[in-house]
Amino acid sequence: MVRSRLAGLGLLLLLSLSGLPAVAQQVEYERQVDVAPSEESIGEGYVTPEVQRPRPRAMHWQVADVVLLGLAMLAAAWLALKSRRRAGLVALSIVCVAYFGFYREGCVCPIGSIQNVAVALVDPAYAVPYYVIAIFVLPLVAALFFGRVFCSGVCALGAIQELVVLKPVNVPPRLDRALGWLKWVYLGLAVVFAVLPAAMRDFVICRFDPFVGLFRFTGEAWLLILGGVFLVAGVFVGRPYCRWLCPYGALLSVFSRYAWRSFSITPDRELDCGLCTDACPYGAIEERRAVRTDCFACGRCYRSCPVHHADKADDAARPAA
Amino acid sequence: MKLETNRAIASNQFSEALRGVALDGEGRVYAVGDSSVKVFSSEGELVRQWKTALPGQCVAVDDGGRIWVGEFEQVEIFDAEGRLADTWKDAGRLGLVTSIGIRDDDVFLADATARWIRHYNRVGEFLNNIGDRHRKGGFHIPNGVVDFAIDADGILHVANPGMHRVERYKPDGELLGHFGRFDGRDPAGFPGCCNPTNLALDSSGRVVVSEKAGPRIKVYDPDGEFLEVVTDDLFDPAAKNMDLAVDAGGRIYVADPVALEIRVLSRRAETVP
Amino acid sequence: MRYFSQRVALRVTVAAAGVAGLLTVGLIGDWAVGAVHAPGDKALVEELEEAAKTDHEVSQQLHDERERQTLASVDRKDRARVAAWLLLVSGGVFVAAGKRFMALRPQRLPSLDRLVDVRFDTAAPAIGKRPRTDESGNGETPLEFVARLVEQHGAGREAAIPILQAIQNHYRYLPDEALRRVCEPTEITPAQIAGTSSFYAQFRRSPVGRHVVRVCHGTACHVAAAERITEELRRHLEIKDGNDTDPRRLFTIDKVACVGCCSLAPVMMIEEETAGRLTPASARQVLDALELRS
Amino acid sequence: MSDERSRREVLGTAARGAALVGLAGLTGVLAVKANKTYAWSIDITKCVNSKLGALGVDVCEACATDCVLTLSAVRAVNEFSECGRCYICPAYYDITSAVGPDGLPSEKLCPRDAIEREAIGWIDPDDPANNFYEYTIDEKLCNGCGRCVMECKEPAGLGSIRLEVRHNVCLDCNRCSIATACPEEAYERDALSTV
Repeated sequence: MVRSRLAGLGLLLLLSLSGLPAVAQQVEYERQVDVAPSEESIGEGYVTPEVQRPRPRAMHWQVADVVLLGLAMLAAAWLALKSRRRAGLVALSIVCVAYFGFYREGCVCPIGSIQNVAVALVDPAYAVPYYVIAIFVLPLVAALFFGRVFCSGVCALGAIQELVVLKPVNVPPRLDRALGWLKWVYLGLAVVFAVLPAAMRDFVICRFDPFVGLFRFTGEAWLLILGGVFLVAGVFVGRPYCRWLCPYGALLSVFSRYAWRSFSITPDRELDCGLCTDACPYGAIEERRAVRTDCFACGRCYRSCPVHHADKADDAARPAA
Repeated sequence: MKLETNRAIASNQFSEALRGVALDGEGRVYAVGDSSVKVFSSEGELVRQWKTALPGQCVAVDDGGRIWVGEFEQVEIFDAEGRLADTWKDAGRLGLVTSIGIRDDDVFLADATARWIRHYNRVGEFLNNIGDRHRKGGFHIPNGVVDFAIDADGILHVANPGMHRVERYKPDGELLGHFGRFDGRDPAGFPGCCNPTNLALDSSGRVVVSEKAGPRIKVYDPDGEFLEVVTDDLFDPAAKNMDLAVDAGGRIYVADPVALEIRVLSRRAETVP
Repeated sequence: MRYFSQRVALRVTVAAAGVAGLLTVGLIGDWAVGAVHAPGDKALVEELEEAAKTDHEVSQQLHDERERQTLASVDRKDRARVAAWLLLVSGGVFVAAGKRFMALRPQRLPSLDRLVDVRFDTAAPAIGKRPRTDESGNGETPLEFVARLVEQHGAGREAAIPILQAIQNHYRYLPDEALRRVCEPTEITPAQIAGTSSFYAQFRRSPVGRHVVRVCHGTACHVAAAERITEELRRHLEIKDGNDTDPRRLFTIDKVACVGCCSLAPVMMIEEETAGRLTPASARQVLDALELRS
Repeated sequence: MSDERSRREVLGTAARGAALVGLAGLTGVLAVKANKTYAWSIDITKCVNSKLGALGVDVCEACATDCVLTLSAVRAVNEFSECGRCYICPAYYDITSAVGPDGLPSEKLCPRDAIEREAIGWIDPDDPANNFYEYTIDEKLCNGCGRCVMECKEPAGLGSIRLEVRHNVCLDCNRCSIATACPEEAYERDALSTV
C-alpha cells in the first residue's frame, strides 16, 4: 500500500515535470487560515499524497493527429489518383477506422468541427484551438486539390461504412438526388443550433453522430442502435450517412467541384466500357465518368476495370515468364 | 422559538467582514471586522470607531477598558479612546489570533494557525501552551477558528470542533474534562464535521455555543447538559464561525458574518431557569 | 483466399451474422434488463436509506444492497465491453466472408429468352456455299459477275481492293473460282490477289457458315474468360483445328476485338445482335436455340 | 474547343484560388483568437455541488448520469492538501443517520462506497476522535455523483473534494454531453490553460 503510494507519487513527480499542473481546477477558497492539518501536526512521517491529475492529451499528440490526417489524405490521393489501387484504399480505410475511429474515438472530427468554427465566427467569447482549425480546414484544402480524398478512407465515419458495403443496390438517381439535399438541411440546422446563445447552444451533429458511440463502445442505447442500423443498411446501400446526411460532405462536394486534380475515369488509363458504373455503389458515375462532387474515391471502379485486371494479370505473369 | 426580540445592531456598518464581538462591563458592544473596531452603545448606536492595522479577527476588553484586537501574527491593544497602546508580536507562536481572553494577570491568545492557545502574562511573556493533548498539535479545528472563554474560576472552555467537544483547561494547560459528542440528529450532540465553532459563557456559567452547517445557537448548562436550541433558523445557511458574547442579562450577541451585523438574542424571562 | 471455397464463405458469413445478431440481442437485452430494474433498485435503496435512519438493523442490508448494485453495474459494463469486442470481430468476419462469398458467387445465368432475344433474320439468303452459276445472286454466272465488276471498277491494279470487296460482299468470302476469273480481264496478278486477300482481315478465303458468331476477345471479355467461350463453342460445333466454320456450315466462330459492351463481358455477337454475360454453357445454349429457330 | 477548354480551366483555377483565399482568411480569423488549450474541465465556482452559497439545494447528478461513458469521466477528487482529515467527515458518513454505539454515524454517504477512510499519522489508541483520517476516493467505483462534494463544501466541510474531469478517461467529446446538461454551465473547454 505504502509502496504503491510512493510509486504513484514518483510517477506523479515525473508527470508534473513533463508539464505544469492544471491550474484551472485549483480555485482558491477564501480561508482565514490553512485549515488542513499540516504534515507536521499529523506526525509519524506522514506525507500528504499528491492528487494525481492526468493531463489532457498533449499538444504534440494533437500535432501528430493533424499530421497523420494530412498524410492519410495524401496517401488516399496517391492511391486514388496515381496508383489506382482499391486494395490500398481498403487498407487505408482499415487503418483510419482503427486509428481515428477506435483509437482516437472519433473526436474531434472535421464533421463536428463545423460547429466549433461556426460558433467561433459568431461568438466573440468562443475560441477554437489551432488543432480544430487545422482539422476543419485541411480536408477542404485537400478537396480543392484532389477532391474528396478525406471521404475516401480517412474519415472514420466514412471508412467504416465503406468497409461494410457488401451488396449495394442501385438507388434511383432521382431519389438519390432528393435525399442528397438532406445534408444541406442538416448542415443548416447544425449551424443554427451551434450559433444560438451559449445557454441554448447544441452541437446536433455530435449529438446525433451514429457511429461515434460504436467507436467508443459506449453511449446512449438508442444512438448505438441507430449506428448499428446505419451499418446494416450500409451493407445494402452504399454509405447512407455520407451521401445523404453528412454536413461536411456538403461542404466537400462544393469544394471538390473545383478540384485541381480529381478522381477520374479516363479513356486512356481505363477501358471506358461502363463496367465501372455498375461497380460504383454510390451512383457517382454518370456517362462512364466520375462525378467529382459525389465521388468518395473508393476505387471500386478501378477494381472493376478490365484494363486494371489485365495489368494485374500481366504483373502476375511477368515474374513467371 | 424562544426569542423574545430579534434585534440587530451594527447593521450596515461593515462592508466585507464581521468577525468578532465583545462586551464591556457597561454593556457597550465592540465589534471588529473589515479593518476597524466599532463601538456601539447597548442600544446599538455607534459610539466610536477606529482603524486597525490589519483586519481584526477577534476582540476583547479588559478590566481597564483597553481593547485587544487579534489580527494576523499580532495583537493590537487600544485604549478606550481608540489610541494604539501596544502591539504584541511573537513570531512562531502567534499566527492568526482568533480569540483573546484576559483575566487578572493572564492573557490567553488563540492561535488558529498552529491550533494552540498561548498563555502570556500581562507584560507579554510567554508562559505555556494549552491544548497539547494531541502529541503533535493542538485542537482539531478544520473550521479555521479556535475560540474559547474563561469562566469565573479562571477555567478555559475551549471549542474543539474536530472532536465535537467543549474542553476545559486549567491555565497551566491541564485538561480538566470535556463534554459533547457527535450526533447529527439529536440537538444535544454536535453535528457535522466540526462543531461547535465558537462559544461563550454567561454569568451563571452556562455555555453558549454556535454551530455551522446549519448555523444555530445552543446552550448547555455548566455540567455539559444540553438545555436548549436558541435559534436554528435565524442565520444564512452559509454562516459559520459566528463569534458570541453574552451580557449580564443573558442576552446573546452573535456576530453574523453573512448579514454583517450583530444579532442580539434574548430569551423570554420565563424560559430562563 | 483461393482455398476459401464459396460454400465455406457462405457458412462463415451466416455464422458470423448469427453470432453478431445474438450478441446484439444480448447487448440490447442486458441493457434493457438493467434499465427495467434501475427504478426498482433506486426505490429500494431510497426505502432502505429511509429505514436505516431509524433502524440500525437495516443499515447492513442497505450496505449490501448498494454493494450489489454497484457490482452489478460494474459487471454489466464488463459484459458489455466483452460483447462489443466480440461483436466487432464477428462483424468484421461477416463483412470479410460476405465479400469473399460475393466474389466467388457464380454470375447468375441470364434466362435463355433474354440471351436469344435477338431477331434472327431467317429469310437471309443461304450463304457459304460454293458459287455455282445458278446460285450466283441475280442469276448471272461468276464470269458475268466478275466482268460486271471489272466494268464497274476498271481493269487497273488499283481496282483490286474494290473488286475483292465486292466479291466478298457477294459470296461472303473469296471463292478461288471467282478470283481466277478476276485475273483474266484485268492487270491484277494472282500474286497481287493472294497478297491483298491475305493482308486484310476483312477478306476470307474460305466460306462462312450461315451465322457468323463473333466472340469478343477485347480486354474485358478476355479477362472474363472469352477464350473458354470460344473453345467451348468450337468443341461443341466440332470445328477442326485450323478451321473456323463447322462442318454443317451453320456457324463461323470468329475472334474479334472489343465490340464495345464490356459491361456485358464475356460477349458474343451474332449478326448485329449481342449476347452477354456468357458462360460456356449459356453460349452453347444460345447457338442451340438459334439453330432450332433457323 | 481549345478556347472553351482553357476558359473552363481558367474559371476553375479562379474558383480554386478564391476558395483557397477564403479558407486562408477563415483560418486567419479563427487563429487570431485561437487558444491552445483543449480539454473539458469543471469550473467549481459554478458547479452546483461545489458552489459556495448553493446550500440546501439537491445534489446535481448530471456528471454521473449524462456522460457518454457508462462510468462517467467525472470523478470526485479529494485535494489532500486541503482536507481537514476530520474524524467525522460529512462526505464519508451520512451525518444525518443515527449514531451507532461507537459514536459514529451508522451510514456512509457514498452510494457506491467509493471512499476509503484510514487513520493516519500519530494515532491515539484510546480516543479515535483524537486522530486524523485520510479519505481516499476509489476512482474505479466513483461515478461522479457529487454527493460527497455537496457535503464537503463550505461551510459544512472544507471543500477539499471537487468534481473533476479525469482526462485519462475523458473522451474529449466535441460537445460534452454533461456540458449540455449542466444546469450552471460549469463545463468549459478553454478553462484549462496550459503553457
